[in-house]
Amino acid sequence: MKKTINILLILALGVAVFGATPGFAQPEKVIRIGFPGGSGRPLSAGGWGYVQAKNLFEEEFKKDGWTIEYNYIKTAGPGVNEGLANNSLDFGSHGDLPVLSARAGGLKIKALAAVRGGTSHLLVPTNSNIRTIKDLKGKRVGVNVGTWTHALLIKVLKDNGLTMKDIKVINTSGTAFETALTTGDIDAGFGSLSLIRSGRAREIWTTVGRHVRYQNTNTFVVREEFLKKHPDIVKRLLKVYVKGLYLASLNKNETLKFNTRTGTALADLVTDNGGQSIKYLTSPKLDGQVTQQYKDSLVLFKDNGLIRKTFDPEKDLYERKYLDEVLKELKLENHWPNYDINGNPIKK
Amino acid sequence: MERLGTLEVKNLSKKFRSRNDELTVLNDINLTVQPGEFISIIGSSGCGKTTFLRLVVGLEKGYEGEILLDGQRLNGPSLKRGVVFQDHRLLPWLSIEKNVGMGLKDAKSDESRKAIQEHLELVGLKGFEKHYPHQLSGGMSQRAAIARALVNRPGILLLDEPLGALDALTRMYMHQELERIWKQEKITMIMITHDVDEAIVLSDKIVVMSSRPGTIKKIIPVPLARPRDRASYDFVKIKEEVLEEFQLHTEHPFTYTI
Amino acid sequence: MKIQLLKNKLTGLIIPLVLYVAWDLLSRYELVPSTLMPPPKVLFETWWVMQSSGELLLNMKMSLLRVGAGFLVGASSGFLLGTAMGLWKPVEQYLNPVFNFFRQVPVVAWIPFLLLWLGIDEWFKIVFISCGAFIPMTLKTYDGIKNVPASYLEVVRVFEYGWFRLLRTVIVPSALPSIFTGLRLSLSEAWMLVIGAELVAAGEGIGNVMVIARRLFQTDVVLVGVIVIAITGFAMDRLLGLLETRFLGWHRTQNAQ
Amino acid sequence: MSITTNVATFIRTRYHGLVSFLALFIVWSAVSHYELVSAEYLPSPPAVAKAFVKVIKSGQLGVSLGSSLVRIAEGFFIGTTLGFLFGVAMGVSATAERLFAPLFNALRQVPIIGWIPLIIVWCGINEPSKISFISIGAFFPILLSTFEGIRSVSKSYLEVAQVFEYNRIKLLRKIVVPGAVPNIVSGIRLSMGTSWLLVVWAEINTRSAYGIGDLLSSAGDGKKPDIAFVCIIVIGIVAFLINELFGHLEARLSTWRKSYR
Repeated sequence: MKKTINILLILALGVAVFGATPGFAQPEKVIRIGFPGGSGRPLSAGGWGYVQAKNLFEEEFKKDGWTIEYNYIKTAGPGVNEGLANNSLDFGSHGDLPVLSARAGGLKIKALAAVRGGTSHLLVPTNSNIRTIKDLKGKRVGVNVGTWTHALLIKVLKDNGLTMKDIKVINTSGTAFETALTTGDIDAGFGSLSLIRSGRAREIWTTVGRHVRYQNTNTFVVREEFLKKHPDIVKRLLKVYVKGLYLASLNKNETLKFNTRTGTALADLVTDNGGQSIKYLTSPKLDGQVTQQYKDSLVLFKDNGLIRKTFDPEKDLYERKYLDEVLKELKLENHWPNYDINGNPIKK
Repeated sequence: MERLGTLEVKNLSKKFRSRNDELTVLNDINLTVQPGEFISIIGSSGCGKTTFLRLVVGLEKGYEGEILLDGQRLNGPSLKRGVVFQDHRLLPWLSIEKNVGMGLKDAKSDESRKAIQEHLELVGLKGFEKHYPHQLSGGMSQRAAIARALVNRPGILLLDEPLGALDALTRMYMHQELERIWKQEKITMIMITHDVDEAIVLSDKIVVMSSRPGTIKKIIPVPLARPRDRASYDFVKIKEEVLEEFQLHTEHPFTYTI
Repeated sequence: MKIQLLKNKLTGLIIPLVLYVAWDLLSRYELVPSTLMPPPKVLFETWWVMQSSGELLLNMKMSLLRVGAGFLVGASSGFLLGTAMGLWKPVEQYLNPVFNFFRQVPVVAWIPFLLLWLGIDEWFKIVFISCGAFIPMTLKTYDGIKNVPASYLEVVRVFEYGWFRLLRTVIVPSALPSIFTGLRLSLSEAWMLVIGAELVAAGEGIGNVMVIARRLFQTDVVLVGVIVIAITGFAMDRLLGLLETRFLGWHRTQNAQ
Repeated sequence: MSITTNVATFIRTRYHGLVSFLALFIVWSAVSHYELVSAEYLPSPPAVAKAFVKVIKSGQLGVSLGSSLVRIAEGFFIGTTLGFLFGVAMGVSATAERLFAPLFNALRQVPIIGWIPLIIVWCGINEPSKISFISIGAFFPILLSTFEGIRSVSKSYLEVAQVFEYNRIKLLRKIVVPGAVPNIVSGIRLSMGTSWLLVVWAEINTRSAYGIGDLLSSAGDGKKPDIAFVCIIVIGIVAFLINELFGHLEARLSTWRKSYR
């Protein structure tokens, strides 16, 4: 009996030592960047796609031993927040609701730059009799809670005199959303063009061609602790990033081509963003378009109970110092104009 | 209701079959018990006395020969035979009153209520109607079990070492009680026991069994006046006679359980 | 004697108290990010806001309704199958192996199929909870009936009972302690699974409140949710425990002896 | 005994069960053959068999199962070690019991799944969160069974030891822990069963690259019901094996107890 116990103990110890080490080891000299992402996509959309495809970060940091880790978090923006909160991510690039709710919830992050131009489409099953947003009343709407489309739904409903209380919210995400829409478990929800192209859904509303306030305005954020510890790394990273955006802005076609690697068809990318200027899409500036939209969003979110404490983004969120320095060093201060709340360039 | 209670056992044999073996437990038992008689069956452990009792109760099936109760062949258990087991087997979730009433068809009728009350009085448990078995001592539980066995007025009461689990003093007290009940109810009783004294104190006849296979070695009558005096010369003489049976016929003298 | 008892009780409060103070200090001075571990004061406030807005009650009601339905369906069908297998040999012979096989598969593994077959609505949740509640109930009922002491059955055979009376006076009461254990296990399983079901596929309910709070980065709400489900689970178990003492007084005292 | 007689005995003793399984299989085959339920909802037996071969050949099953088992081993080890230590401490020392019992009793009330959202917030969705989750699940059964096991060691044995003037360590080693072993082993069995269930929960709720729960849920999402079915069967078999294995261990380590009784 004693022997059996001894053997068991040794076995257990062995397994634990062998297994536990890789699980908990905290890597050093790794820059971990998190993106909302579905099924392990290799690339992000927009200017980010260009930076990633050209391995700009990797090349910059190779010489001093830093590695880059891109994480596509399946639980989207809220998942990125969790990663930042428990120190498994250093940077994130996610939408208005996740960034603002994180900051409102006390997550110590700073916004370094803007990432613009996210689009979405309000879909219903092909044979549905829902034609307009007003028809959504009492219907079951799939919502990826905590992401920017959640916020978008609130805005769209508000425009039509409805609130979230008028619909039945079903928390669904990613592939689960597509399945639920096709099986009829939900009556509507925000999704991508691919569902329409495969004939499984019909669009009743889209952000394309609409006022920019309906589009997703992401921010590129960094954990405050990381910023304090490695301000130089943050600045270098931002510099490479801005350089990448500059290159992307010079070549719209190449950028779009890189973006198809996310799994989205070129035609869909053109439909979604083709109508917008590449300069707007790549501008990192935390200008009036961003700040005014975020200010409005904060009020909206507070009213809808998505955040419970409001705050001043100018003081608590934006960190413009690095971007300004980088733009100056790269002599790109005037490459991108400042945009106003309507997405129009402000002439100096 | 008239009580009969004549038990006739003729050429009774019982075999147990296991996969490969056949074991004869009882062989050629012949016994007649008259109404109102008190019979003890005594024998070393494993002699088949419990099997015999279970056959008479009807809990054991399949035998050769005949067991007749008032001339009728036995077929399964019946209310005509009461039984008291060594462990009292009172149901722990029923009050004493309800336990005693278990054998009655309609325990709620006035008639039944009366019968239960009478029998509780008979065994000296008046006032314990609402108690639960776990609140009773061993002797009291066994008395409740006797009341339960008697309440439907069976013709014959079978007792399987009913006092085996009690301490010596309680047991002697229960001997008096059992005798009193037997006299009062005028019922045939067949008791299995290990205890020679107990058998002589209570019985009209003592059936001595030998083991493997169980057969009746001898039937010893006890023609003593009641109540019996354990110290009397006649008592001791009968005791010696019973013990002699064991001495002579047991292959392993050290397995006595007297 | 009394002082000693009081002292013993107070010792039990030391660690929770130390933890509480440590928690309060750590979160107040931001040694542990309050985003991960909000200070107790915040939790009380959050609880109060959720309580007074009716949000908590509404969602608890939904979860409890689901547990009620799932538990009712699961436990009663478990009781029936357990009874059938315990009483009838053929049922036992044919169904017990199949039951034993299926009970090995954790209910959670069926989620993808249940979602596929039943959608993400109430049906899924109730069936899911029922499946979970069904298993311990079947097992314990079956056990209880199988373990009715043979000695009691013999007593009753002498009394020539019909099957109904047999069931009522001997089998059911004797199996009752085991059946009660089954009920308690089944209820705690149901309570766990309702949270699980609400985490997987939302609608209203306390599990859903936690999912949404998690996604909106409201850790305090998540923590309040954890505490509330713990207290509710505890309360439900105690309630069944009270019922048990009431109905099975004989069993308790007998065992205590 | 020869193999044929073994098989014959097996069939004779399990006859009824085999009939039921056969019946179930026939119903399943018939339903999918006549497409009473679409293959999307209920894959046919041959499809499941094919999927089985496919996931084995591609190594998907092996890798998934392996990852899950490593996770279990880690979480199980952490949980049971802590549970055992606290259990011994609380069993041996009344002070330790008074100190910790109220805390653990309170924590125990949280249904294990209720920890998921909190653990995700605390530890993210990677390995640490899965392992913490399994550890919590494995902790309580061992804690309770060790504690109860030690408490059930009869006072009379302790008196025997007192007569022999054993010191504390010797008392623990010779009397208390061996006396508690059967309880502890049944606790381990319970913990192990729970761990297996929890790894599937954890993987379904947090999703990682590998793991049997991940394979299951991605097959479920991706409309590959045949692979999902394979996963369910494998999960069931592993649960069964764990139960049997630890059941044997429990029986072996408790023999003295039975014969003693």
